[in-house]
Amino acid sequence: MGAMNEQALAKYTNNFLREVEERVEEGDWVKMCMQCGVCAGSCPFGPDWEHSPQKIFMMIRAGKRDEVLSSDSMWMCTSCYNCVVRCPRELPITQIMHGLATYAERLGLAPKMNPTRKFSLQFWDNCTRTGRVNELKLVLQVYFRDGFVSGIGKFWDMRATGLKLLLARRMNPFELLFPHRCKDAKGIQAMLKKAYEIEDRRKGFAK
Amino acid sequence: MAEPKFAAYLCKGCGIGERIDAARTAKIAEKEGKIALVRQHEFLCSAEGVALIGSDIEQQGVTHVAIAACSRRSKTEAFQFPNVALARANLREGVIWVRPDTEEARETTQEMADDYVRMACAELKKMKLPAGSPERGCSKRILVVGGGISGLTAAVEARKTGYEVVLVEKQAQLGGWAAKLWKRVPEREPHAAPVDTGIQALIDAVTEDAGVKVYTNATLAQTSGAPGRFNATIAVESGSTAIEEIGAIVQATGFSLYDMNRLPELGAGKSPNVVDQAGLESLAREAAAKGLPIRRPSDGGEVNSVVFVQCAGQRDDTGRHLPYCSGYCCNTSIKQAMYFKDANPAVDTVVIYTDLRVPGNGEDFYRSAQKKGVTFTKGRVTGVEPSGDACKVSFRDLILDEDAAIEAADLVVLATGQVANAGVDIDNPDATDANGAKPISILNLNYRQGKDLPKLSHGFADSHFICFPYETRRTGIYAAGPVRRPMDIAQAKEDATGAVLKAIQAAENAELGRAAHPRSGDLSFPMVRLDGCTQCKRCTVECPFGAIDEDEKTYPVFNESRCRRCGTCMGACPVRVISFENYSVDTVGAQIKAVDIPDEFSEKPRILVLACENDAYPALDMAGMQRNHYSAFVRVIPVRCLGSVNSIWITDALNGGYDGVMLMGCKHGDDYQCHFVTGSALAKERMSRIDETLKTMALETERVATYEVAITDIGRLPKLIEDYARLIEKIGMSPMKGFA
Amino acid sequence: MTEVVATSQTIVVVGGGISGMTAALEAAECGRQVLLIEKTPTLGGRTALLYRYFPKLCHPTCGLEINLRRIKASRNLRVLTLAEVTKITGTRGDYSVTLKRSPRYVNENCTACGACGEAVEAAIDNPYNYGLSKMKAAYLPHAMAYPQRYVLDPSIVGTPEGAKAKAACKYGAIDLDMKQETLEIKAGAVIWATGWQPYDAAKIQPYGYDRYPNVITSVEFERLADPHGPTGGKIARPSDGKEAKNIAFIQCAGSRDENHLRHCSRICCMASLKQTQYLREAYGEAAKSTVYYIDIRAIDRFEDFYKKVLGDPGVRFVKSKPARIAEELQTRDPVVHGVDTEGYHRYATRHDLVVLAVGMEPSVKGADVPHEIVADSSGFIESAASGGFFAAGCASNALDVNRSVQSATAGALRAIQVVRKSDRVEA
Amino acid sequence: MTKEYAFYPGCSSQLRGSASNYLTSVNSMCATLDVKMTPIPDWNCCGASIGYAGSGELARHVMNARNFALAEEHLPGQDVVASCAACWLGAKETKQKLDASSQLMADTNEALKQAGLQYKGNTTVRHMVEVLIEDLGYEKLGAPVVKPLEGVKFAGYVGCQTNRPFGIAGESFENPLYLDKLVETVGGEALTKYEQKVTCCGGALAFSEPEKSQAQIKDIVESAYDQGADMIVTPCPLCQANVEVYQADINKRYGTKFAMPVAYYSQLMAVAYGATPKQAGLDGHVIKPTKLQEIAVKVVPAKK
Repeated sequence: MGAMNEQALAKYTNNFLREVEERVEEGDWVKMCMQCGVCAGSCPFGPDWEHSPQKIFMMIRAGKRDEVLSSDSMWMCTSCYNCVVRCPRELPITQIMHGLATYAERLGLAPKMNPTRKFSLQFWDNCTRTGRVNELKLVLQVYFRDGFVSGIGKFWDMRATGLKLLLARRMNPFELLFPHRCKDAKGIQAMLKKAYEIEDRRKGFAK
Repeated sequence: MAEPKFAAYLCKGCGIGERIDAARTAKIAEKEGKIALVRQHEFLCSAEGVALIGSDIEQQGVTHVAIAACSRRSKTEAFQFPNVALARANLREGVIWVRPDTEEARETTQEMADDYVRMACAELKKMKLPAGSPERGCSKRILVVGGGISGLTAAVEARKTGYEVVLVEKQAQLGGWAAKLWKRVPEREPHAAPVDTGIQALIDAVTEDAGVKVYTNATLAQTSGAPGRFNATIAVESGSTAIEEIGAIVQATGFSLYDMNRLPELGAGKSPNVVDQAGLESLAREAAAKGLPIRRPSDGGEVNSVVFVQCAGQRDDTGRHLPYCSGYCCNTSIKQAMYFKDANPAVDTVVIYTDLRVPGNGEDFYRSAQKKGVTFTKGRVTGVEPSGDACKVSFRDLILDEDAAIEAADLVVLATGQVANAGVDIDNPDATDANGAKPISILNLNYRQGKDLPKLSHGFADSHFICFPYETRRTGIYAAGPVRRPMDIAQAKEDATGAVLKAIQAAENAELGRAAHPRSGDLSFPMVRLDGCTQCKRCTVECPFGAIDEDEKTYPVFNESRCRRCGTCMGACPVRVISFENYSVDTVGAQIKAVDIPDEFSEKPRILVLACENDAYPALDMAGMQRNHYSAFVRVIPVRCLGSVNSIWITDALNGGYDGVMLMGCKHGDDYQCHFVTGSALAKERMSRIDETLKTMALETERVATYEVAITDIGRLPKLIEDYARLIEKIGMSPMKGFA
Repeated sequence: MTEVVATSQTIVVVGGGISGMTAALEAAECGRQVLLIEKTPTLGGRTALLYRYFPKLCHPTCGLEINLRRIKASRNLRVLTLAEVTKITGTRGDYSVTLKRSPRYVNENCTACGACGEAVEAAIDNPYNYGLSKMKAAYLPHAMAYPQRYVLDPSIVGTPEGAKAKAACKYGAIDLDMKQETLEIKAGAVIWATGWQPYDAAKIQPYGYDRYPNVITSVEFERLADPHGPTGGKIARPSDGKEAKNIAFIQCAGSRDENHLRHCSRICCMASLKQTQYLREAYGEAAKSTVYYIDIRAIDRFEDFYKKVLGDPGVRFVKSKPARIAEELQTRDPVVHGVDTEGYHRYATRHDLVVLAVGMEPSVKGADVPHEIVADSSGFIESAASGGFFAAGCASNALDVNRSVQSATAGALRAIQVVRKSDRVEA
Repeated sequence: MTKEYAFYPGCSSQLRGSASNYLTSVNSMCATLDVKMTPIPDWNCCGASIGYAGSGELARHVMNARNFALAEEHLPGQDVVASCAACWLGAKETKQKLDASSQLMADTNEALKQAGLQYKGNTTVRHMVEVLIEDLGYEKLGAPVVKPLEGVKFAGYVGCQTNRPFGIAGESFENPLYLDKLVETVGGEALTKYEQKVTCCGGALAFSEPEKSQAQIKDIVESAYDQGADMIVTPCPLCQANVEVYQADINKRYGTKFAMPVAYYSQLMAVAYGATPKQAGLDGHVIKPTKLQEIAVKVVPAKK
């Protein structure tokens, strides 16, 4: 990647754009943006973003590789698809945002402390381990991800909610001991392993 | 024409019969109007009523008909009698519909009707049936000036319509700019890639056609005459000259590119790697000829990065460059970026723009370029600094809101604009064009008013009219293509095709001695009594269409087929020797005199309204249709244009005891709406001088008022009239009554 | 029964708007026989419903008056209103055109005295004000209507209202027994000038045209400013008639959008710039316009007008395609949400009224033209295999008035080229 | 006759899941409507949109493709019907991508082979609501109503993923009306002017950045109150959970007094069809849907 980094620093060349086209999900749509800004205005979390999608697309064209990939903006996406249905150029913006986040993660450029990043990884890990999401484990992981003490604290804050859910039988301690799982969890592991392998091959990641 | 026989018809329909004493009005037509045959009818526009008039014309040889009914704008189909002079008294929209139906209003309304009938009869007596101009041009050949894509298109289209063409081109070859392009922007779907210019096919069509006489290396040494009988003296570089008989002219002299050397801040002239769009086209053609990719001019090196700078020296507000947008450059840069992308997608092409202007399906072309990887950056370029074989392009990125730069561009293309080749500015012959060049005349017209087409703005010979884009101020000469307005090839071809139709029309009109737009088909034409002429030159100077030349003794020489029949000359003439058969100092003068002027104790002032027939009069009509009431003291006379108003009418009116005169014309100034360009402006100016006359007559200056009105002023006009009537009431009745 | 004389030298022009009138007149004034077909009861088309033209701010009816006078004076031009073309067969120089003619229920005796209009009480939506007002069911379309003849809305025919109209007419002009008729005529060439229609703004869901009364279209705004319009020229908003002094103009409402119209409609930018000046004219210093745009497309010397508007302190430009419009519950004020992309600034701006600069689509889409033609993906006509069928004005492309007239003039010449060929064959 | 579908309930709706009561009500509703929903044997998680950081592109599609393959194998010819918005979205997106790219299809099957499966590409993906509206229609849905939900005012909260980017055919993204129509079908009062119906609840950030998602939820609930709603109704388990569960925290954060019940359309229908509170999953709420409760316990004479 080093060489590519070097090149990409040359601003307003299309190197980074090409990199995105090759390696980011739906990345070849980025060049189609006409900077109307409808996505930026449609995002429910727009106010929290450092960069709006349309601006990120511009930054990609401008070759701002590190700024884009280390940005936490993409991680704000809640997959509400408002931008996608309104975009006059029909860009799959949600997928591109996820794609950029995923790519940043693979390159290790994603903001380490971003909570959604962590949750996203935990979620995937959680659901692929057995083939099904174990909501209780997931919740606990989330609370305890920053260590035991803060975990207890958060858990304490949420105890009321948790209790209500327990009473409503929508959260169940049994899940910790006898969780839901797919019978063929093994098969799932295997097929996913293969999937990663193929994708790495296709997107030309050095293994 | 046989002994004139007059007849008047009074319609009682649409409530006229109920609102006025028709018998009395009819008697007035007989006695005062001195009309032998006067008939009343319940429903004159009915088939039966029209037949009655027809039979009178047939049986009794009636030649002059006065119809007192609705407005001259209504029932025109019904009241159409070939070879009969027609005057109309507007008793409906002009009288009963603008007056309240009350007892107290009855008398004044009646007087209004009576006067309009008097006026119609008086006008009729002075009217002659126009016979059409005796000056009949016979040539119908079309002269096309300029052999670029516009001119060639004009020539081909004229031929397809069966007209002979003479084509004059300054250069040695035909083809103009289009011949210098490698490819052009597509006109049709898919708007995906550059296409062939098609110029060669046009050149062949013209050169292989015996019906087109082509002069290359040639210019116009002189153009004299008028539609149908132009004489074009063509000077060929070799020194020979030829004279061609011409019916009408299409001027398609195109544009020069704005000189990029005026843009050193954008690197122009500092490196061969900075080119304008024409420069890139020639690079593309050379490369294509060798079957190689486009190379870097400085060293023939590979081109990896190209930057297109939009609006280079355009949309400028410093006053140093072109203030306007040339419209075609965005699509052209997109096309040129595709030259690179289609050959090698690895080349970086960046278009830096502020507003990307690709209307219509250009949007598809834009999208297609993006698909090919052309990138677009909304930014303002601040500088281009060549260093070695590369150029640094600095700009403000308007989206990222920061200063940015492209460090090493191999090629920088400046999208400079179009400067019209429109000849000399006749209003300011010493002016230089946007490139600082002193233009030489293109048409070399021997017209009294100057050698070339009048320019509209920014040096383009465009029409000022939105609804009538071909109406220039020189009848029978039509500008087409970028000489008229910045435009691309597709528009130029369409424009040239339209211009040819207008040229053909002008030639055909000339043969029939008819007027061209806006009085299309009018057979009347200005006639001058030279024995009375004082050679004051007002008519020759003021004619908006440069129709009148001067002979060696500075007598006016009228060229009817250049004339639009507005009557501005008639209005200008201090000795009143110019008139039309059916519209003259007398036809209007007689109407003014015909009005019955009550004495000054009657408290019945009379206000003369001279209303432009194109806008003010229809507005008054529509006010009537909406039943918007106004004073019964006004007497309205429609005029062809306020420019045709001769001050004698005003002074006669005032001497005759009128208490005020309102002149209603169209808006003048930069956004003028006068259909005869300068008519309303001239009237305004003339009336500013009438104050003197008023003083000598010891009359208040308020007694003559000029108004700019629009056709939509249906609400405003009645108000203006009411206000003016009140003003007259305030300053009192005219002391001149009873002397005339 | 309508009598129409047409031969293979006749040029049939379809559409009585400015393009159709121009094409017909230019051909007729070249001495050609022309039949002008109009679907509605009057000539004038869409421009007759505009208050002013850009960039001169002159009045469309001014040019209409001239064109109507040319038509009245022309011996070669015949006008057929309330007529629609249902079929065109044949080729260059030899077409057969089938017309469907709807009844006007008023014959040529009509003097436009207005008695029927006074007698009738039934009212219908006024299409000449885009339904923003009502009009009597016996009506003269508008003050400039040509032919200057009343029309009875079919809804009152066969009702007591229809009878009232008939009774009120002294001149036997009202004929309630008129029937729809079908005519077949010959023609040498056909010019298709059916013009454009505003894109259905309700389809642009985020802008809530179908939900919020104070979100209107640019064509409706023209009527609001027009003295002949529903408010007599007062710029007042629909919800409460309050003077609208703070107006948002949203560009590309439907245009340049894969979800709606893929093309750029060309006129909308200039139309909005023009409309900001209506506001200026009406409210002076109090006028506040905000133009939300992607690119301002003020081409050639229209740039001068753009510069003039840029200099108007009452007009703001925001480079943004607004994301959505919300409505304040109490005031019913529209609130425009989006991001100014020049430097990324979010806004949520309240306005009195929002005017959507709606896109232009062909009134008759290529696929619906009753003849074999080539049209682009937007439905604009490019050409016809039969060779003697031409498009003019906005049936051929998204054009402003000036360019439409050029296109129509060119179309007239092409048609003449066809019929003069057929003279020859017949001569 | 009985309509049969391959059911893809999804993780949250499964037994003991956070939306288990949704499943309960769906089952009850389907029983009444004579719709047979057979769960896809050994179905797996769709990966959901939030899983992106770990999943990448292919793995996500493979997860969904596995369910398709299982459905093809065990429930041939039956549409795969998801009741969860996220599952439906994920599955439908995969379906589209695979249909569009033979490359992706091949890669996917190469991976599936590891689990001894193959996807032939015959699956059709539907949402429970599509089945109701398109296969049965409002009329059929209205027929079994024995306890019309008279006098209850519902704010129809559609949320994001049931609505965008695919949505229900014929509905607009900004103002879908089917939920209101469903409410009216079962005799309830639909607050059609409720303008938060497609606002995002911020589900994806509910755990990671609660303050952000709760700001969203506040608007959603507040405007339901403004409209005079008795409860919110939704088709999405994630929306339901977020909007209901966090009201207490929102009250803490903003000093509001929210206690707005949030029910599933399926619960409305079950109750209207005469289900017991338990059958309709009314016991699964943190904020009790009292009005539904009251109607559910009412005894009405059985329909003749």
